[in-house]
Amino acid sequence: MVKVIFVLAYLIFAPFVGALLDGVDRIISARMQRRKGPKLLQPFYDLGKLFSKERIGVNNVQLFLNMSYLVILMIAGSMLFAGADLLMVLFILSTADMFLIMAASSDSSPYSNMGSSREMLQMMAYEPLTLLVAVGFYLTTGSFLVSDIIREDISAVLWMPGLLAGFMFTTAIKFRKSPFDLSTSHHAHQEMVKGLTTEMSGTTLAIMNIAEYYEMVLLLGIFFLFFVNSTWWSWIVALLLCAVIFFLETLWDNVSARVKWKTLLYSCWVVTLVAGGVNILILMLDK
Amino acid sequence: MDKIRAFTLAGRMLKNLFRRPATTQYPFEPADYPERMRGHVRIEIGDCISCGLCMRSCPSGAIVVDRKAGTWTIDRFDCVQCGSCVTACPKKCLFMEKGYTEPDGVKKSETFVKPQEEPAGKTKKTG
Amino acid sequence: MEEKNDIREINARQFFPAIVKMRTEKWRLVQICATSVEGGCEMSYSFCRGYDMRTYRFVAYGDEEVASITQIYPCAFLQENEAKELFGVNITHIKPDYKDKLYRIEEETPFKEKE
Amino acid sequence: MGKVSKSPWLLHYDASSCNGCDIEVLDCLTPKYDIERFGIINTGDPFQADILLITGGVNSQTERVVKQLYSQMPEPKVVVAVGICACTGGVFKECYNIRGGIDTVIPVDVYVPGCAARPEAIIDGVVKALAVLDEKQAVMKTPEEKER
Amino acid sequence: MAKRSIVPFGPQHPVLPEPIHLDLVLEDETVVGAVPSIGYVHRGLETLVKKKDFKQYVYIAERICGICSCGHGLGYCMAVENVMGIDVPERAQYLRVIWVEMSRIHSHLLWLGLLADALGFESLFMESWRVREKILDMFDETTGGRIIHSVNQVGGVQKDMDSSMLKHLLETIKDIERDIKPLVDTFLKDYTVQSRLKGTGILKKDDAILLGAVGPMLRASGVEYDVRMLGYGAYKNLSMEPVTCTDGDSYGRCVVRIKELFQSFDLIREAIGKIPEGDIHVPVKGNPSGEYFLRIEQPRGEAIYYVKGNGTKFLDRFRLRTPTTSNIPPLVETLKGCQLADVPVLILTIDPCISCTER
Amino acid sequence: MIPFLIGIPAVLAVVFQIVRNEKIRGYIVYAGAGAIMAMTVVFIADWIGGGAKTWMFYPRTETIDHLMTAGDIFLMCLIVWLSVRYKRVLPMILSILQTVLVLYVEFTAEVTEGPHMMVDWLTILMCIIIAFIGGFICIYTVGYMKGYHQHHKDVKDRQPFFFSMLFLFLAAMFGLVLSQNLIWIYFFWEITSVISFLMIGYTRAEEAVGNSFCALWMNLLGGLGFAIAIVLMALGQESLQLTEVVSTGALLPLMCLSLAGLTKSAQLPFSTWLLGAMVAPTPSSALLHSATMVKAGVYLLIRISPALSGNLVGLIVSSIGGLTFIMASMMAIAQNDAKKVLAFSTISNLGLIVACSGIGVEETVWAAIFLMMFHAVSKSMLFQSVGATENTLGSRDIEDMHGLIIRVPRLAYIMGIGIAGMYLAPFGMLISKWVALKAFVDSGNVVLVLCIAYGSATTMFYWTKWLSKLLCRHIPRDTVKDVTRKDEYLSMLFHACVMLLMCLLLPLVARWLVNPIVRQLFGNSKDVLSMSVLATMAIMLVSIFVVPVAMFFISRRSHTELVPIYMNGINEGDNRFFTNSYGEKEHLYLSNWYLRFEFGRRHLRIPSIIIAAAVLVIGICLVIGGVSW
Ligand code: NFV
Ligand code: SF4
Ligand code: SF4
Ligand code: SF4
Repeated sequence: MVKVIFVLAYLIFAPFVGALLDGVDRIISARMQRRKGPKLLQPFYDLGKLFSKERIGVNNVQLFLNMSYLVILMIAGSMLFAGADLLMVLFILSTADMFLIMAASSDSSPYSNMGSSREMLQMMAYEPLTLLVAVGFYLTTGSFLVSDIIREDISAVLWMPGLLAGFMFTTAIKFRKSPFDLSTSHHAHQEMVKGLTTEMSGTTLAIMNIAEYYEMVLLLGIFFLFFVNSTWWSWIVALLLCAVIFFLETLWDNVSARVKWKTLLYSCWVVTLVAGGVNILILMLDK
Repeated sequence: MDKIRAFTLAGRMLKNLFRRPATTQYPFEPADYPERMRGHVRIEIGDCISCGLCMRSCPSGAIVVDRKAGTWTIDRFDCVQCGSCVTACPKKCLFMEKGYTEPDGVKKSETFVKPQEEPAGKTKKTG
Repeated sequence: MEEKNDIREINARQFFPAIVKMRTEKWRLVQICATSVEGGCEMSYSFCRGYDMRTYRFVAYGDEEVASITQIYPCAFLQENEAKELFGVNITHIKPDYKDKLYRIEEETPFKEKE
Repeated sequence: MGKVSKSPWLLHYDASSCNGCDIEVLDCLTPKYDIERFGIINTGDPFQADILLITGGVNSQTERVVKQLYSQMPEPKVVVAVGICACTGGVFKECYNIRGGIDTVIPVDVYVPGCAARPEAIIDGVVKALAVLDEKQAVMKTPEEKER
Repeated sequence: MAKRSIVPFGPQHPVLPEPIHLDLVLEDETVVGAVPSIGYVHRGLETLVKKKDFKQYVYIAERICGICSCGHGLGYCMAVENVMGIDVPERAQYLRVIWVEMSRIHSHLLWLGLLADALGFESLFMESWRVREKILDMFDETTGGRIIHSVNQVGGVQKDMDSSMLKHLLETIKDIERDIKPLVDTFLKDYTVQSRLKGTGILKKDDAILLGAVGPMLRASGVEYDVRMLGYGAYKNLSMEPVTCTDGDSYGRCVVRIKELFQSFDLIREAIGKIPEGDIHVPVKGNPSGEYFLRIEQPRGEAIYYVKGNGTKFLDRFRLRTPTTSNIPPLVETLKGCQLADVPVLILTIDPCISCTER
Repeated sequence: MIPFLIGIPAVLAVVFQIVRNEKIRGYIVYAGAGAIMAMTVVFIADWIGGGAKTWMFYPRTETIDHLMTAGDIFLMCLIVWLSVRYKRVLPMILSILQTVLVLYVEFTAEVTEGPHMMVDWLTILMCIIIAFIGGFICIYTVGYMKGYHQHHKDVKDRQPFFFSMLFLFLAAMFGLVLSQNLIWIYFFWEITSVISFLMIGYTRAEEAVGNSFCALWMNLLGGLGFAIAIVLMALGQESLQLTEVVSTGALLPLMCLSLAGLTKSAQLPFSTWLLGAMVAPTPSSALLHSATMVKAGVYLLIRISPALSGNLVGLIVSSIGGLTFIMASMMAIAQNDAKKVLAFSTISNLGLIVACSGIGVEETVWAAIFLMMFHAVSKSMLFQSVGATENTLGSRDIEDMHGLIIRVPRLAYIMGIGIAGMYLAPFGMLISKWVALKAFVDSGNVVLVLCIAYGSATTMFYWTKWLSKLLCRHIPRDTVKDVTRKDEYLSMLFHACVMLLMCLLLPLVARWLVNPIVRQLFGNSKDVLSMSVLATMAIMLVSIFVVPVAMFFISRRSHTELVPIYMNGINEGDNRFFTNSYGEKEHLYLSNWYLRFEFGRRHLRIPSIIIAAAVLVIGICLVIGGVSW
């Protein structure tokens, strides 16, 4: 029953939470740049507008691929919130991303193809660490099941600080934050037009944005897992820490230039190896 | 060579977070402009002698002076606010003033008719 | 007031050797200027070394062929293409040759003296 | 306010401007004028744009580009001509390669005069454009409803 | 052998507000070939000398470009003055230097911002442009225009700066200097920025000379060449040394421009200290006859103005060779072998100004 | 029953040498393949009807033994002759050496007699793979070879030979998987080596000959390992039973057998041969690299895997497998030749399977078997579709497959299913990876965990880019006519259906086929896949099949205005051309990323070979030195 509530809550509220976070992010960024920034609800206005625009597209399949992306992401998220297998969630997550890539490369548009190539590269960069995170949870708690992980007596983060650091590092890719926002980027600072989203407009783009919100909440959910344990107050602490992490990502976005793909790939892999690998090794030796 | 650092801007960004934004309130509060601002050309039509020097000196041909009708017309959407006409006017009846021409959906020109007896008449014409 | 320009008039035959010499003496090509004159086009090639500037000049009459100097100074291609397109100077073997499509203007050779 | 006017996204194209208006357009994004206050994002992508900001007059090469960008924008869309060049061709209208203002190629909804157009004027122009945008959206909706 | 992608880059492109176009041949993300194209901003304003008299033409020359507008006005006026043999009053010369240096500051700050933007460093872009706003306000106050200043005229300048303005200017400069210190730190020392700039787009000294690079591009390759050293205008009374750097890469160009920024601050300070009282323009009589090639140092490098008069008030020929024209061939050279993500950055490191180039 | 399985293809092989008419040959192939499949079905039914117990056969087989000896000698002679003809020394030496060793054992050693053949669940699985996938490949070949020879006029038409080899290969494979006596296995093992050698050299082009010899010596090296294992077993344990090897668990013979397995399955220091084998006509690649040849190596390793658990040999095998997995998948990124990509991905996948069997616990073997099944089906399918595409397009460059979906949609769908099967959730590969990862973690092998983490990322990359290239709606420059023949489609469709069925029925397959195998190998039963995971699977299946379809129909309902794609405003209007710098039309071209300088074979091959070889050599030294683990 609780599960159902969680899943429903995720399905219903995730886009709202995501959009709100996006709004907060935009305001914080603006303030850091000494701008006034948009309104808090701006992401909602954006979505509203996108849905109200005329539907144009470069082909007929992009919309459906994007919708598949959205729905599969929703499934992945629901599984996470239903307490299912973490590894599976991550696998589905990458499957969802596949649809995004296919949507972007569904036409011979130079920029969106470039974006999709880069997106693939980014997937290659963050995949290892995400898998290792799941492994880390398995090693600390003895199960891939989210429902088991949250019932541990002590927070997983105590066992896997390296993985947390690594995960924060690579999630910048997923959050599309600055050093790693190669394939597309938020707001005004584009890399090569709009990367992946170059050919998306109106509804198609809105769907993609909503999917990103789902993904954002999903990722924050995984961060949440790091901190949560069987006590009730840990939930609050975890929520706060998730907020801190989100803030740190925003800060990071604002203090770094976008790197090139090689730097991205190598740094992510090295971080995976060092932070993730060592952490896993220690866990294996210890457990 | 200095050493390379990461997060060089972090301190400043965090500080900025608590500073007041540098943004003006513009459309909600009027902006203030400096004295010298070249905003738009104003004519003291009464002093104009319709010599046409301004018309000839205008690089973008925004001014039309009709000697016979005694009109002085400026196409606001053609004037580049260079001030050439102001310098050229022998009667010094042209002035560069603060404040720009409002954006509009149609291009407008303004015609000033030299007053015969009564004070400066002003008619607007769209074109 | 500035120092006087150093402009040397040469004829078309002396032109190429002069350019080659400039190259070997490591002069920097700074500009190529075409000016329409009576019956043709005056070409001025300016070079700099240090702060000195020297200009070679000759007049290409009518359809006279002018050899491109892109073999010697590859950076000349933009200005040569421009002279060709706007003035109708018959410059040959420019590399790369934009074939009068550098600016893609509608009017042909707008700078050329029209009879 | 309608839906579109709450989040108008810009597409900026330099048709053949002298950069003066360009940098003023960009300037609007920066802290002092920060048009993101109105939810404006400068997208580079016609597919996502609602307002086409054009600076500079039209010449033979940019004509097609302008038309194409315009055609790639989804309805409702408005065009704002920024700067005297974009309005009429300005000082360059007698040049052999200038056709004149933007309105010689695509319909313009708002003209922003000024050389260079001041950020304040650009903001005014955009605000004017928002009204037009809402109108266009309203028009766009009605026939649909009638069909139902 | 992998197939190579052939994609267009520009003209409509958000990295740069201007319509520059390149045909790029790519392998993965590596550029193996680039063909530049210009003409999207070509107006053909050189022919306008036939329609506007030489005094009017100043206003058109100023509108060649909105970034280096002040320099264009100056360059054109100086060329005409040289043809006509006019001696400009001292004070006017100092004022011109002050304005031109201000416009250099504005241009370089603008460039820094655009570079940051091309690097995807939004906050740095915003900060740079926020600082730049101060110099624009200063322009607004002293000349009446933020972008197009319309202060130069043949024979001098149109407007004077009184002492309160000069004082304000000094304060502003101090302000700017304080504000950009942390930004400069970021540009020169931040790891992510360095990873983008260091070692990309290397142009060797000999290549730079052969390909005709000018300005910061040339100086970053280790060639000491700054036309201001010729001592035109008031420069002959001011002390300055060309800024050079031997790296020859994007980072070097960034260093050179940043140093020039500080050099400009110093020049303005010095000029304000030395500025004499007196007239700001002399009357101009007669029409130009003769020709002259004039070099001045624009923010982007040496620009050459050619003026040929025939004794009427319409010039025979006006020609401008802008720094960007000269910098495009070296740009094409440095593009080969770089990454696609570097293309905007490399294009920016020459600080292109297409409207200047194409006129 | 068994003699038929081996016999029918063998006889057919002879028939092809006699029948020269193309038509008739085609029918014979159909009939033969059908017969083989039918036989297998009957055989399995018979076996299952008999209680699905492990059957042992032929305890005494004097005559056959002698025949095999003769066969061994014949093979040796053949190799020696060919080596002399093409002036290669290495194969000759290896061949003579191993034959002598085996003959030595046969004539001198005293071994306890035991059954020579055995049937259990693993055998059955292998038989199914060989019969059905192999059989359909044969059917496919009929159509393919016609097209092939139309394209490659320079290649001499030696189809009868080719078909003979195909069927002979099937025969040898049946023999191999059914045998239990090491000498018998060895005999079939050698046959497969030699036939693959002959098939690779089919075109007789210089490159082909070179590559075929490369394949030969590498496989012979494995054969030598096999021979040594036989000697060791005969002398040490006085037994030649494969089961004995497992049950005694002596390290040295295990090591030698593993070496044989590694070479056959083209693991790292030896993976060159598989890449070289790509010069052969596609059906032979399909056969060699999906259903048979390489599977022989994997089969052997799986057989002995219970003995590998937790010892040094297991460690070596799993390390090499892991290394191969990641290295090959990296190298695959830099390939644009479709067959090369398939080759690398084969190697890499086999690496994963090998790593799994090297760990040798229930879960990993479970995963290994699953991986093997999925790999067999989808690889065979991919090879076939690439072959068909090559015949249609005249190129097998992935770049040329740009927009295949609108040019040759049917092939594109088939290829797409194959690719999806290779890596997409929830297709089988992924679930196996899940199990493998879990098992690796349980076994505490951090290196393997890292390998799988990185390897799956790289795998994802090259498949995704291929898939997106296929599915791109790029308007091609020219239209092509699909020249794929019906029998080719039949085969590919069969594979596609099997693929989909396997995914849909995964839990059933697991329960009825894979679990029994594991149970038999390890002698106990344990459910590898828990119910919750299966439930997850179900959700995923629904998501992957239902969602896109549903979305497709939903999105169909909405009207979309089509506009030209964005090309900075200079699209010429038809999405293909843009205005270039010279003011002309230029064809837009988009290529995938190959990261040649980062993941190119040139950079990775030598280091990876050196590392793998070092691991192998050090491992062997340690084993010989008797270091206990
Ligand atoms: N190129 C150029 Fe300019 C400069 N500096 C001028 O001559 O910017 Ni628009
Ligand atoms: S300010 Fe300049 S453009 Fe405007 S009317 Fe006067 S001369 Fe003409
Ligand atoms: S120059 Fe002065 S006086 Fe002459 S027409 Fe113009 S405004 Fe009138
Ligand atoms: S209006 Fe003025 S500033 Fe704007 S582009 Fe035209 S000339 Fe430049």
